[in-house]
Amino acid sequence: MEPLLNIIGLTMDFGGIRALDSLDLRVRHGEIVALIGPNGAGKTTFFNCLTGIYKPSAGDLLLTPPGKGTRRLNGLKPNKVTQQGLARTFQNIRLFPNMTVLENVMIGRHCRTRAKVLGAIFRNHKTVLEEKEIVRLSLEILEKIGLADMYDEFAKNLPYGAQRRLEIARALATDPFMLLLDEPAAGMNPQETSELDDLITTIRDDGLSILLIEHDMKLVMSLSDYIFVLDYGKKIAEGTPEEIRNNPAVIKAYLGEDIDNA
Amino acid sequence: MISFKDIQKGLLVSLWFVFLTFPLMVIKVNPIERVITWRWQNMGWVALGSFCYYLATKIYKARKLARQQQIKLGLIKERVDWGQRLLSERKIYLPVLIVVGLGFLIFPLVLSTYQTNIMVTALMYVVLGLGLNIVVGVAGLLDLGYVAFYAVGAYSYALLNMHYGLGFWTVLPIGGLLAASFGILLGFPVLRLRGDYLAIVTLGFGEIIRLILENWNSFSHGPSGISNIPRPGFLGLHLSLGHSITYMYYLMILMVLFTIFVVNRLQNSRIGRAWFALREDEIACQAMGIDKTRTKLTAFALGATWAGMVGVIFAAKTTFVNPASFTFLESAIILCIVVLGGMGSIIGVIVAALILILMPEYLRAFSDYRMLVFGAVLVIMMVFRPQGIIANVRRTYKIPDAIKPKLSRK
Amino acid sequence: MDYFVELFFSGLTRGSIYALIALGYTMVYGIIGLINFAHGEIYMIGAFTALITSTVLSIFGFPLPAIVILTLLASAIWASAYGFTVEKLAYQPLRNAPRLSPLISAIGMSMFLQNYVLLAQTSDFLPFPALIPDFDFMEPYAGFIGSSDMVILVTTTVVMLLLTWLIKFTRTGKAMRATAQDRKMAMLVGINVDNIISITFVIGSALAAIGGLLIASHIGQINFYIGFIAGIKAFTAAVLGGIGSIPGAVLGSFILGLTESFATGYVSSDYEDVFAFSLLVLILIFRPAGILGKASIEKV
Amino acid sequence: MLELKNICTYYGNIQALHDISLKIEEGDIITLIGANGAGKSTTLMSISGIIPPRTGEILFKGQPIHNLSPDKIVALGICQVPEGRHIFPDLTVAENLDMGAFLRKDKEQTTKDLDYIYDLFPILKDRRNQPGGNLSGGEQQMLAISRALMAKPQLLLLDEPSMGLAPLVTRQIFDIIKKINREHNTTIFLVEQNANLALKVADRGYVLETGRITLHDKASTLLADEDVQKAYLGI
Amino acid sequence: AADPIKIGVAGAHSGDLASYGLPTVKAAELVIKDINAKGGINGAKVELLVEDDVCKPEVATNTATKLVSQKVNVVIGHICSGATKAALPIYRDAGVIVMSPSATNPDLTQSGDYPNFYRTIASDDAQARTEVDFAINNLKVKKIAVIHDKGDYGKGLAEFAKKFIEQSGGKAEVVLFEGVTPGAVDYSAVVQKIKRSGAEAVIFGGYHPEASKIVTQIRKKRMKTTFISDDGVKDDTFIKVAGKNAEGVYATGPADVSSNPLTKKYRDKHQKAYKAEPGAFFDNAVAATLALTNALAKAGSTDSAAIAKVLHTQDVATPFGDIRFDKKGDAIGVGFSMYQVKDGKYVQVQ
Ligand SMILES: Nc1ncnc2c1ncn2[C@@H]1O[C@H](COP(=O)(O)OP(=O)(O)OP(=O)(O)O)[C@@H](O)[C@H]1O
Ligand SMILES: Nc1ncnc2c1ncn2[C@@H]1O[C@H](COP(=O)(O)OP(=O)(O)OP(=O)(O)O)[C@@H](O)[C@H]1O
Ligand SMILES: [Mg+2]
Ligand SMILES: [Mg+2]
Repeated sequence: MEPLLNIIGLTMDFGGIRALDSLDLRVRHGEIVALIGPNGAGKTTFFNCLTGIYKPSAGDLLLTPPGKGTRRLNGLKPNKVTQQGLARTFQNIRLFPNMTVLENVMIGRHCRTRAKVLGAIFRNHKTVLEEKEIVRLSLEILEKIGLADMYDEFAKNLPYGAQRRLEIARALATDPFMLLLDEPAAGMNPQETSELDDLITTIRDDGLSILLIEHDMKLVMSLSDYIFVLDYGKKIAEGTPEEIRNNPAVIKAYLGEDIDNA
Repeated sequence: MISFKDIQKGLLVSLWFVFLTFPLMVIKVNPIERVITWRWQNMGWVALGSFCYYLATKIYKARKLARQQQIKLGLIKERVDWGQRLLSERKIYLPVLIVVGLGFLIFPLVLSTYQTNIMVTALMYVVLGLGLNIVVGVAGLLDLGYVAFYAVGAYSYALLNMHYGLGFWTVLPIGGLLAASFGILLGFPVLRLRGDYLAIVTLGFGEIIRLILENWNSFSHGPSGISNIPRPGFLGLHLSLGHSITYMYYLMILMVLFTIFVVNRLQNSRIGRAWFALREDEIACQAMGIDKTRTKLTAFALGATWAGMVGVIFAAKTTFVNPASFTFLESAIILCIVVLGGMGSIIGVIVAALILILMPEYLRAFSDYRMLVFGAVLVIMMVFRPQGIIANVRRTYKIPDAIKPKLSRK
Repeated sequence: MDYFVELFFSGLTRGSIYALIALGYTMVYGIIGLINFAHGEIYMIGAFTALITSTVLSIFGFPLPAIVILTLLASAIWASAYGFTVEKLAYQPLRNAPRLSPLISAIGMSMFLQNYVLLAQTSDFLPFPALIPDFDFMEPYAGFIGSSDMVILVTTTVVMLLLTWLIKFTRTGKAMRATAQDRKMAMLVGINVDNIISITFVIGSALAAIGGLLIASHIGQINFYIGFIAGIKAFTAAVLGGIGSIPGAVLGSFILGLTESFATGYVSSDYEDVFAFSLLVLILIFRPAGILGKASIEKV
Repeated sequence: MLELKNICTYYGNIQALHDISLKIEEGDIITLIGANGAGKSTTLMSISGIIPPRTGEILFKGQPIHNLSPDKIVALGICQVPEGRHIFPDLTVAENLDMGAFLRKDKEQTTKDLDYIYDLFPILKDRRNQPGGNLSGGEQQMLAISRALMAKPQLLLLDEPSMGLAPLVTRQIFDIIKKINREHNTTIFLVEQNANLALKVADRGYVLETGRITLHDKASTLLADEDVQKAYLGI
Repeated sequence: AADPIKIGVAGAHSGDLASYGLPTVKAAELVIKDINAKGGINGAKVELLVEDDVCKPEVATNTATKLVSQKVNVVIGHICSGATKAALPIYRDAGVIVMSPSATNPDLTQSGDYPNFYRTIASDDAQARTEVDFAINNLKVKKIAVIHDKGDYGKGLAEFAKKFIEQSGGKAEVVLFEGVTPGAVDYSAVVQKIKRSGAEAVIFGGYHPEASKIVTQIRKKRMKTTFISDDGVKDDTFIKVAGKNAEGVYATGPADVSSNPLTKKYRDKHQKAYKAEPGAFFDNAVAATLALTNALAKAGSTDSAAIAKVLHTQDVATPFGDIRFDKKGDAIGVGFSMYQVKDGKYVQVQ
C-alpha cells in the first residue's frame, strides 16, 4: 500500500542556509511518527514546507489520502493543504486570542462548510442547519479534548497547557486524516504531559495518523511507532524507538549519554 | 486628592506649555510690513489652560486608582462597563431601545427641517461607518480610501441620471454593485499587502479616483461637478423641500435598519467568523483552511457596496456632486467613526457616527474653534477610551440543550 | 536631452523635499509602528517658527548669517518640543491600546495642530524670506538647478548619511532598533523605552523643522495647510521605499519626485498624482514591503 | 539579596498574585514551580518592573525597587530571560548579544565575555551575522540566555529556560546555570516546568498555586514530598 | 419695533479656504453695523446669521437648510461655486434670494436654473475674455500656455481662455494646457514644460498661492515669459508673497475702485477694526451687502419678488460704482480690467 505521506528529496534553502537537505520520509496510515533532532535541525521548517507556508526549493510532497489517488502538495496554498486533510499546530502558539474557545474550534470547521454571503444574510434553512452542526461538532471536539467547560473563555485567557490543547482541538475540527503536532508538550509539566500522551493515543485510535515533533523523549518514546531523526537538515537515522534510543549517531547529536534525566 | 507636589508639577507643565506655545501664540509677525504684534495675554491663557488640564487628568487618575483600591478592599462593587451593561441586560436595553426608536421615528415631526437634514447626514455616516466597519473593524483591513467607493456611488447616480435619465431607485443597487466591482478590482492586487501598506495603497486609490474625477472633464465635468441631480421621487409626486427631507429621513432610517440587519447577520455567520479570525492571525487562518484572498475580497467588496449605495443617496440629497466632497479627510472621518465606536461593534459605530457628525454641526456657534475642538475630542476620546465607546461585544452561540449540563463549570 | 536633465533635477529637488519629511515619518513608524499623521503638522510648525524667528530677528537688525543660524536652531528646538509633547500627550498613553487607536489620535492631533496654527496665526499665505541666497557660482546652471535646490539636495544627503550612521552604529541607534522590535524585551535589557521613543520623536521633528525651513525658503510662502499635503506625499514616499528604512525613505522620495517630474514633463501634470500613486501600487504589488523593505518570510 | 514582601499584582482588574512573599539569599539557586497559569511568569515580571505590583514591597539588597522603572532595575543587576525568548528578530545574533551588554561600560571585559559565550554555544558563533528571528526555537533560547549572561547580572531570573530545547541542550543549559552560579557567584531565580530538573540544581524551592505560595522548603525536601511528586513531577 | 431682518452670511469660515470666506463676514458686519447704527432698514434691525460651509457642497446644503429654517430673508454667499450650486436649490425652493461676492461659475447665472441667484463679481467667461483679448491684442503674443489649478474656479476659467484663444482665428495658439496640483511642494517640472513649449505668455487660472509659486519658479529659471492671471491673483498678498518676482505680472480684476469713496470707507473701517488689510472679495462682499440691504429698504418688504424687482431695476451705490443686476443675475457694470504689477503695486493698464 502507498504510504499516506511520501516525501522525496525535500530541500529547503534560506539564502545561504540549507535548512532541509534531500529529506526522504514516509508516514503510513494509523501510525504515530515522530520527528526529532537538535534545535535548528529543520523540523519546523519541514512542517512549513509540507503545509504550504514555505515553498520548498526542491523535492516532492506526495499525499495519498485513504481510498483516493496520490496527489502532489507542492505549490498548494496552506488552505488547500488543509482541505486535503492535513492539519497542524504551531510551535509558537497561534490561536485567535480574542475569540472564544468555541469560536476557535468553529473556525476549524470553516473549510468543511459552505455557507456564503447570501446564506448568511437570509439565513435559509440550510445555513441554519449547518451552523447548528458546526456548534455541535465543535463542542463534541472540545469535550474530547477536555476543554468543554471553558468553551466561553477567550483563548488568550487560557493557561498555557490549555492553549496547546485548544490548538489540537482546532486542528481536529478541520476533519483531517493526518495531524501535524509541533512540540505539543512544550511548556507543560510532567502531569500535563502524561495527559497529553493519552489524548494523542485516543486521537490515533480514532483513525488519524500523526506526525509529531517533540523534545520530550519520554513522550516520544512511549508514543511513536516510528522515528525520524534530523540534524542540520539531513536525516541521520530512522527506526523504531528502541533502535533510535540506541543509535550512536542520535545519542551523540541529540540525546546525550544519560537520557533518563531529561 | 491633589498634593502640593501635584501643584508643583502642574506649574512646571504649564511653564513648559508657555515655552512651547510662545512663538506661535505670543508673537504674530507681519513679514511684509515688518511689524511684530506681541500678545502677552495669550501666555496667561496657555498657562492657565495647561495647568487645569494637568490637574484634571491627575484627579481623573487619582479617582480611578482610588476606585481600584476600594474594589480591592471590597468596599464597593466593580462597576461593569456601561457600554457592555447597556447591551447585555435586557432590562436596560429594551426600554432604551424603545425610547430611542420612538425618538427617531417622530424626529422630523417635532424638529425643524434643518435638524432633520443634519440627521439625514448623520444617518448616512452611520451607514458608511457600518460599511467600513466590515472592512476595518471586523476583517481588520485598514482602508484609508473608503471614500473612493462613496464617490463611485455618487457619480454613478449623477452620470446615469444625466445621460440616461435613470431614477434614484434604479441606480441605488447599480451604484452598490459598481462600487463592489471597484472594490474587487482594487482588492485583487493589493489585498496581500500587510497592515499599513494596505492603508497607504487604499489611500492612494482614493486619491486616484478623486483625481480622475477632477481631471477627466468629458466624463465627469471635472471640478465644477454635476448639478441638478433629482432627489428621490415618491410615487411621482413633487415634494417641497421640507417634505423631501423628511422623506429622505425615513428612507435613511430604513437604510440604517437594513444595514444593521445585514451587518449583524454577516458578523454572526461563518463568513463573519472567518473575518474576525483573519484579523487575529492570518497564518493560523490559512492553516485552518480559510482562503485568505477570497475572504478579504468579500469583506472589501461588501464594505464598498454600502459606500456605493450611500454615495447614491448622497448625490440625491445634495443634488450636486463634485470631486471636492471625496477627499482623504472624508475617509479619515469615517475611519474615526469606526475606531471611536469600538472596532466591530455596531452600536458603537452608530453612536460614534452621531457624535462625530452632529458635533461639528452643533459646534457651529464656535465656528472658528470647531475643528480645533473636533481634533482635540478625537485625541481625548482615544486617550481615555482607547478601546472605543463600546468595545466589541462577544457573540453568543446557542448551545444544544443536550450538551448544556456537561458544560457547567466544574 | 536638456529637457530630460532639467526634469531630472526638478525631480531630485522634489524628491529631497519629500525625503526630509519622510525621514521623520519612517523613524516614528519604525519605532512605534504608528502612521504619525501629525508629522506633517510638525513640519508646518517648524516652518512657522522659522518665519516668526527670522522676521523678528531681521526687524531687530541681525545680519543674514546670524539670522539663518538662529532661525534654524529655533525652528528645530520648537518643532522638537512639539514633537515631544505630541508624543507624550497623544501617543504615550496609548502604548497598549488597540492598534488603530493611536492612528485616530494622530489624525485628531493633525487637525488640532492645523487649526491651532490657523487660529494663533492666520489662514493666509505668508511670504517666507529667502534665507538661502542665490550663490554666484550657481548662476550658470540656474536654468537647471537653483541654489536652494542644491542646498536642499545636499542637506538631504547629509542628513540621510548621519541618520543611517546614528541608527546603525550608535548606542542610541541600537536601542531604537531594539525598542522597535520588542518593546518589553528592550526594557529587560535596560533600555529606557520612553526616553528612546521621545528621542526618536525629537530627532524626527528636528528633521521636519529643517525641512520646513529649507522648503519654505525655497517656495517662498507658507500657510497652516502645507503640512498636510506634503505629509501625505512624504508618507507615500516612505512606504514606497520600505517604511522603517532610512535609506528607503530617501530612495522612495527620489523615485516619487522623479516620477512626478517626468510624468509632468512627458505626459501631463493633470495626472501627476495619479502616476505617483499608481507607481506606489505597482511597486507594492511586486515588492510588498517597499523597495528596500525586508520582505521577511514570517517565521512560524 | 532579593526579598518580596506581600506583593499583589494585577492584570487590569484581575489579580494574578496574592500576597507573595519570598526571599533569595546571595549565591543561591532558588526555583519556583507551579502549574500552568499559577503566576510564575507574573512574579518575574513584577520583579523586573514590567508589571509592577500594586501593593507590597520588593527589596533588592535592602533597597526598595518596586517603584523603579524596568531599565533602572536592570541597571541594579537584575536580568531576566523571559518566557518565549523575545529575541530581537531583525537584529543579528551578534547585535542581540550586544544589546544584552547595553548598560555595560567595560568594553574589554565585554569582548571577553562574548568569546566565552561563543565557546559555550558554538552554533551562535556560526550564526552571528544572521537575524535572530530566523533562528530555530532552540537556538533562540540559547541566544536569550546568552544575552542575559552578557549583562553580567548579579541576579538572573530565568523563565522556563528548557522549554523547547533538545535533551542534550537542556542538560547543557542546566550545567551552565550551575557553572555561573559557582564561578561568578550569580544568584539565580529559576522558574521551570521541568520541576524534576529544577529541584535537582536548586538549593531551595517555592511552590506556587493560583497566585499563592503554598509550600517552600529545601529543594531536596520538596523533591521527596509526596504531594509535590504527584502534582509536579508526574511520578 | 418691527421684526428684525435676517441676513445669512454663508461661506468657508474655517478650514483651508477660510481666507476666502472670512473677509465677506467682516464686510457684512461692517456694513450692517453702519445700517443698524442708523436705525436699521425701515425701522427693523438687521441681524446677521453667519454660517460656515467649509466650501463643501454637502455641508453647504446643511448650512442652507439651517438658514432657511431660521427664516432667513436674504443670503450673502456662498463663497465657492460648488457649494453655491449645492445650496441654491434649497434657497430656491424656499424663495430666498442669494447674492454671492465670489462664485464665478458661469452656469450659476447662465443656465437659468437659479433665478434667485445674483452676484457682484463677473463670471469666469468675462474674465477669460479680458485676459485673452489683452494677450492677443495688446501684448501680441502668439504662443500661449494655459495653466490652471484643477479647481472649480481656475479650471473653468482656463477652459474659457483656451476656447477663446482657439476662436481667435489663428492670431494665437494654445501651446500647452495643463493643471497643476495645488499645494504641491514644487512646480519646476511644469515650468520646464512651459519653457519647452516656447510659450511667450502664460495664462493662469487659479489663486495666488499657486500663481506666486509658479512665477517665482519661472523667474528663478531666468525665463522671460509673461504671466497673465485672474482675479484670484489680483490680490496684494500675491505681490507680497512673490516679492520682486511679481513685477510685470498681469492680472485681471474689477475696475480699479480704490478711489471710490465707498471702497475707501470700508477699507479704512476694516483697517481700523482689524489692523489688517481686508482680504479676498472684500469689496465684492461690501457691494453685495449694500445691494441687498438697499433692495430690502426700497422694496419695503422681505418678499423676494419685490426685492428682485429692485435689484433688477434700481441702481445702488457700491464700491464698484452704481450697479444693478441683469435678468440672469449678473451685476451690470462689474467688469474686468487688466492690471500689472509695477513697483510692488497693481496698476491698471490702458
Ligand atoms: N524564514 C527563515 N529564514 C531564514 N532561516 C530560517 C527561516 N526559518 C528557519 N530558518 C533556519 O532554518 C533552520 C531550521 O529551523 P527550524 O525552525 O526548522 O528548526 P527546528 O528543527 O524546528 O528547531 P527547534 O527544535 O529548535 O524548533 C534554523 O537554523 C533556522 O535558522
Ligand atoms: N497579559 C495578561 N492579561 C491578563 N491576564 C494575564 C495576562 N498574562 C497572564 N495572565 C493571567 O495571569 C495568570 C498567571 O499567569 P502567568 O503567565 O504568570 O503563569 P505561569 O505560572 O507563568 O504559567 P505558565 O507555566 O503557563 O508559563 C494566569 O491566570 C493568566 O491567565
Ligand atoms: Mg521548531
Ligand atoms: Mg509562565
